[in-house]
Amino acid sequence: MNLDVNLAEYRRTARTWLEANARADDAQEADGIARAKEFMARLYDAGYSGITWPARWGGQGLTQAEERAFAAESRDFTLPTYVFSIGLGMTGPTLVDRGTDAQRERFVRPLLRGEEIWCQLFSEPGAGSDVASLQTRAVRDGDDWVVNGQKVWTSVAHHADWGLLLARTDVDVPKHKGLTMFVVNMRHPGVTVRPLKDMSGRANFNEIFFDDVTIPDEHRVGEVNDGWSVAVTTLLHERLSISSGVGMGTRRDDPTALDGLRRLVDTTDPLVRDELVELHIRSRALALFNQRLAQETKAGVFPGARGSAAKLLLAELTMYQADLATRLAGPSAVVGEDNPLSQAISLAPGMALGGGTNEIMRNIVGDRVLNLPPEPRVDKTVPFKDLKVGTQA
Amino acid sequence: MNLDVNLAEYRRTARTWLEANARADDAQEADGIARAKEFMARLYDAGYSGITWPARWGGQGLTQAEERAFAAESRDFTLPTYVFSIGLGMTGPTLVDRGTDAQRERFVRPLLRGEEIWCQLFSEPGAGSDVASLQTRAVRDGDDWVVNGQKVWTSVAHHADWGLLLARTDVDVPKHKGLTMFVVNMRHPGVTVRPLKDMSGRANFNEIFFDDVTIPDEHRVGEVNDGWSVAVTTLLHERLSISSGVGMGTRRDDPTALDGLRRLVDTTDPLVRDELVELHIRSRALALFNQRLAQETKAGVFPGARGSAAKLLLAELTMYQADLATRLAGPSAVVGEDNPLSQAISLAPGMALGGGTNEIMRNIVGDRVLNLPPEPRVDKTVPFKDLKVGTQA
Amino acid sequence: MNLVLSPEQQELRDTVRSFLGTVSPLPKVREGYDPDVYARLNGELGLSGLIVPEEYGGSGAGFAELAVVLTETGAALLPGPFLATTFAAIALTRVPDKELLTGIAEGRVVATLAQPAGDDGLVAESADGGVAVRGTLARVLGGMEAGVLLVPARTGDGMVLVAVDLTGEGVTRTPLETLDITRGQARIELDGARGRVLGASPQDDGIGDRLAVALAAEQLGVLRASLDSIVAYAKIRVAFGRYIGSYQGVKHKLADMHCKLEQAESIVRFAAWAADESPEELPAAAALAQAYVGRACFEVARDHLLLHGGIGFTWEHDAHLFYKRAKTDEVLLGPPRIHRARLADLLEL
Amino acid sequence: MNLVLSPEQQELRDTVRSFLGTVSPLPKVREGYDPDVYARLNGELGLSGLIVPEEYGGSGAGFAELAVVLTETGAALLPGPFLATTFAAIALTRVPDKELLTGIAEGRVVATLAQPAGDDGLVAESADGGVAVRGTLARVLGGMEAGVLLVPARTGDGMVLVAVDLTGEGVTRTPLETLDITRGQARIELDGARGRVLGASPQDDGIGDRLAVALAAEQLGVLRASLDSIVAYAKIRVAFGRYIGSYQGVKHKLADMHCKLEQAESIVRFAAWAADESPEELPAAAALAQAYVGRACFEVARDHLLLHGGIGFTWEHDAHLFYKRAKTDEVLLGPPRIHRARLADLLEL
Repeated sequence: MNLDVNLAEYRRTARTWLEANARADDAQEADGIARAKEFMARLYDAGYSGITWPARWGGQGLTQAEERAFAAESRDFTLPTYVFSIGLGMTGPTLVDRGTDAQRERFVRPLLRGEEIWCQLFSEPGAGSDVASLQTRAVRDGDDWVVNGQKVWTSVAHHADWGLLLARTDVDVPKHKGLTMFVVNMRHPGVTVRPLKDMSGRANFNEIFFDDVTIPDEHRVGEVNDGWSVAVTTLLHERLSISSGVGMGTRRDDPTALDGLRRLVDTTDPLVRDELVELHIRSRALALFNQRLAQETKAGVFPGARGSAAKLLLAELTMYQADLATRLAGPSAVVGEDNPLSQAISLAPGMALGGGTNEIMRNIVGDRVLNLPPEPRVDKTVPFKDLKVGTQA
Repeated sequence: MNLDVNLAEYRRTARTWLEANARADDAQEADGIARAKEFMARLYDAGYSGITWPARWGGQGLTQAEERAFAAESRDFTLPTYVFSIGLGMTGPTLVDRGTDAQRERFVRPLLRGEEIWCQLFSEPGAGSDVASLQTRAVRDGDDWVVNGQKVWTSVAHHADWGLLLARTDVDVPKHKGLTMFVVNMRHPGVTVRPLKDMSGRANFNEIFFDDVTIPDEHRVGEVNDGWSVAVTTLLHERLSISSGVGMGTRRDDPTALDGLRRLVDTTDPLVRDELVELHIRSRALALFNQRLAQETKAGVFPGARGSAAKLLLAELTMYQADLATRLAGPSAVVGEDNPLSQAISLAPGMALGGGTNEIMRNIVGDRVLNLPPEPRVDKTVPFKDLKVGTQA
Repeated sequence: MNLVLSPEQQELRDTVRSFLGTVSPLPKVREGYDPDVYARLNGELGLSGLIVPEEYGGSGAGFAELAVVLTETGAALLPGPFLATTFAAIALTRVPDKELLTGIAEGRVVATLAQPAGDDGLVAESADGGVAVRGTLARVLGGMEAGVLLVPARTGDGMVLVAVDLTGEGVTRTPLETLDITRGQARIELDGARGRVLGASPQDDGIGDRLAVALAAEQLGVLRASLDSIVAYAKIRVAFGRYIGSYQGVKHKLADMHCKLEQAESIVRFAAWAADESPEELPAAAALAQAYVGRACFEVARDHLLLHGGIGFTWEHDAHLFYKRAKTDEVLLGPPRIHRARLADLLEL
Repeated sequence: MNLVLSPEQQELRDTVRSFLGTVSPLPKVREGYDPDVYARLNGELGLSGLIVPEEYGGSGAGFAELAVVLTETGAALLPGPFLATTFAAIALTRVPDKELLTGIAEGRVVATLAQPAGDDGLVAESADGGVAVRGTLARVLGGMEAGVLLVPARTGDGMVLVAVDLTGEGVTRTPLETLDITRGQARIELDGARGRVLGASPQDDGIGDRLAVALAAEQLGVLRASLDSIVAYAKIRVAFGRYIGSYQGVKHKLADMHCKLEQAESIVRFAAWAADESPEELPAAAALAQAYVGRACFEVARDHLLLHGGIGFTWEHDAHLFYKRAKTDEVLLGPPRIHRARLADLLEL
């Protein structure tokens, strides 16, 4: 009872702080780095960055309850925290869980205070769904490691000071057993960041090239060749940070959602009306599933792999909505400057391709929710150098 | 030119014969065995049974052209030849291709003349899609073989005199390498034929039990342990005989096809009209594909595995049609004596489950039409006795 | 909004599931309606009185609980008039009638509800203390088992809901051949059958919405049991040396079916909650429940049958029982498009 | 009915395919319209005159041949005004005009056809020997490249088809940003632009049906090329130590896509045959072609992109070019439901 009173008080204080410090014009845009850093410093100093992180490394040492309370209040504001999302959601928690004390001491507080920006360097052109087949090499050289290779799909890399890098350190053992995790200085010579345009023409991601980049051994995270277990920690945090966003409902201004679409199309046509009914049915079905997962989480039942079902459905719904909207709107959907329907159909595949394809999601649901027998695996025992990887005939 | 004249003449003669000998009330029913045998004898004596089969074994020794001409004329008649279809389409051609001269001498002419009825005994409860994993055993005993086991999905077995039986003769070699093909006397003691009711409540198939049934070695077809290659011959003939039926269009009295359905439902409702349009689109798409395959075949380009695409589409269309018809008709679709819509929805899955499931068809199209890489196989090298088969934990 | 079962509701679910697993396993389901099982269901578990208000001798539970129970009776393909009596009880709670509600709560009265469409309406005329009812009902759920039929009828004073005594004179009942062999329907001809007027029969009385929610709960059970059955089979059936559930062709389809289950369950919880707590959300929730769950249920039952392979096509296997119940339920309240049309209206499209 | 290509048609197909593979490979497609390629297409292959009657200097071929060619230009995502000029030629063969048809056949004239919907109609008034045309067209295919615009316009004597000189005065053309970066559209404002009346513009002149067939042939090509691309990739891309095409999750989807290709190809052949040989079957065949092939093309292009995985989402990869062409083509003649509505009417539903 007393706890609830404290929580309510916490919440009121948070709201007051947010009202005083969040700005109506804070967009989640990359060019506002100075504003973002300045805001993050104030957020940290007010005690709202790293709420559940250990106090010893610069966090607040509070509970999920406070974190949820702050998150709930934040929803009414647009906070300029996008460039910190990889650090806060993935690389930071990984360092807290698996880093050395020296690494925690060096990296965690600047990360929470927004002084340093982080990115994550796992995926490669030849290793997407199958991250563990990556080919970027790190070779020991005295007290250092020398890295060569290419990473891809890296968000915020063009602003990043540090990256969490997974690299291959042994090719004579099976693929999962020859990986090591490092912290790499993104300002180091030999690191080239190149914007990667997606099919909509925008560059929301980057490619990173490593050309004889040196990393001191003290920036290794976890044991040599134990990088996969560290990566699993990171991916777990990634999944949690994505799934906590699931269920927040569609953006109110989404032109392909029912409320936007009904204003664009001819609802006197019974066939159009029925298509909109179908859109309503599918949207509600997923929204209610997400709400149920959220209620269960609140009640202490964690979604686990069922979150992959929600991700799969969201990917399918996104594609279906954009397709339906363009079909209903007809020729006007595909011409015109910054046409929101053209943008929607150009971006829709991204939901299925980021964070695991639909096929990977179906595997996860089949294997881990329904406990179906696994496929025969051909890649778990072969030394990496003998394994087929990437693209080859 | 002269050939065409001869063919036209052949066709006219055939038609005259059919008009004189086929009866309007000839239903394809099993209880008309006497009539069926009597008709078949006349058909044979007139030279229209086994048109392309070698004259030496009792066939007519003519070409595909005459066979197609007769088939084209026959379409306007209902011939009582159903109980002979397995013999004519599958087991007979197998004996012609792979039997000994003694076997051909003994079996082919009575088969063509309708004096003996044949069935095919491959599938088992534990071996459906994966026929080669069958468990019925044939054990050598002097000049004989002794058979024990169970077969299933056997058409016309309750009328059959002879069966083409695939049985396991060696469990110490991989599954494909320990099978042998036999001709089994269906009247032999120890052969039990039990009707198998399908989900519509009708018994169109049988289960066959073999309990110490003796087969003389002279009734073995092909070498010992080479039965799989004989079975491949049979299955090839099965596919040809099924695919020649594909493309004949839907039955005119099908209550779930557009012409039947439009009389049953409320076509003033625009949504109902659009559902019927969808039905038309899907039906026409498949019908035109089948017609194209038929035209290509006529031009000498054989469909091969593309026929599996047509079979897959037919299975899906059949299920879709029955589902749609019952949805449109509403509550009246599922009650009433011999309700054709109830029958349609009860029989619809049969098209997907007979002659290879939809999954098997997709594998065939993927492997043999698109030449995609095969799945890793775990069953090709293991001795049969060590292989997982049927249903087990 | 509450989409999660309380501990009490989970206990109710477990109790009903275990009870039905014992007294009404699938081999018994094939034998059809067993009045003894029905009596125990009402006696030992008190299910017939679940949503009957306490003042009428029931438990006064809500739709959240009813949905839990119907999901289990659906999963078990329970034969007999449980759903029919539930439909009747839903109608009776809208025009409270002490005698019938109490009879249902006590398990004495087996009832059913008919909603004749269009011109098939019945006519009721005053006759010694009650009404004499005339007309024909082409298809009545549980029509052979029920003792009382609730049905709207026309009188001189407009439409009323009447309770017709099906055991008395002037009643001809003919059992119908049904696709679903586990639950019957009957044709009922009334020629001066004795009835009693329960009250006016308003057009929008919320009864239809509640029937839709109740049916969706049953459909959720049929869907879940179908999926459970094929998932279990995929773990023991071998083809080409591997369990069929290890093939992506099967695995991915089962994953999609699981996605339908998750969404169907969420919708049923929401609709049941709306029936209990949020009358203004109920109409759209009920239409959504039928539009989504009815379709998902048939699709999953269909695919579960197909994925069984040849054995799923046999009469002996149970797959067709689920498939036929799913199809029958999908059209029970009318052609499914009526639910979509209702949604279009409610969304003001 | 003829659904199989003749040896001559196969040769035509191979010639066009090989020509486009050399002069207009995908890296070049990204650069957009190249008048030199267009000139060679018309000069060396004579494609612009393909369906122009011989008396006007063309090859006098039928839709069967046109469909073969458009399938190849579709598969190659050929940029520029080939489809637009084909549309114009189709209209011109219905109101034969020697000058324009000859110009198109000789490759001198690049034309396009617009069919304004509803109230967006144009007005033509007599003016020194021709007409002056006024009005605005929101989206004209190939509007920047064409020198002549064919469009229905209203005169005092009713609707006529006019040919507007787009290079003269009174014409304002604005290139539009298009989803499909390989082929442009333009907004065209006409303020007294010079035009010439070609003839009356009857409502049911068969032009719309022929446009639908021509577009479906292009869509068939986009579909086929998309499928070819992902099938090839599935044979070389590895995940978890296996080629992705060996997974049923991919293989079965590709098999379904192949089924769509087989049906789409059959329908296009049928519709082209109907355009040549069976006018009474053409309307339903044309509506079927758009209703089936338009949808199938987008679905296959979509799935081919998705199955490429992350690389399919990049600007550098070609997958999105096919995806965007497929979507653009699907709505080119209007919202796809108009084809279904037409079918409903033709089937007398």
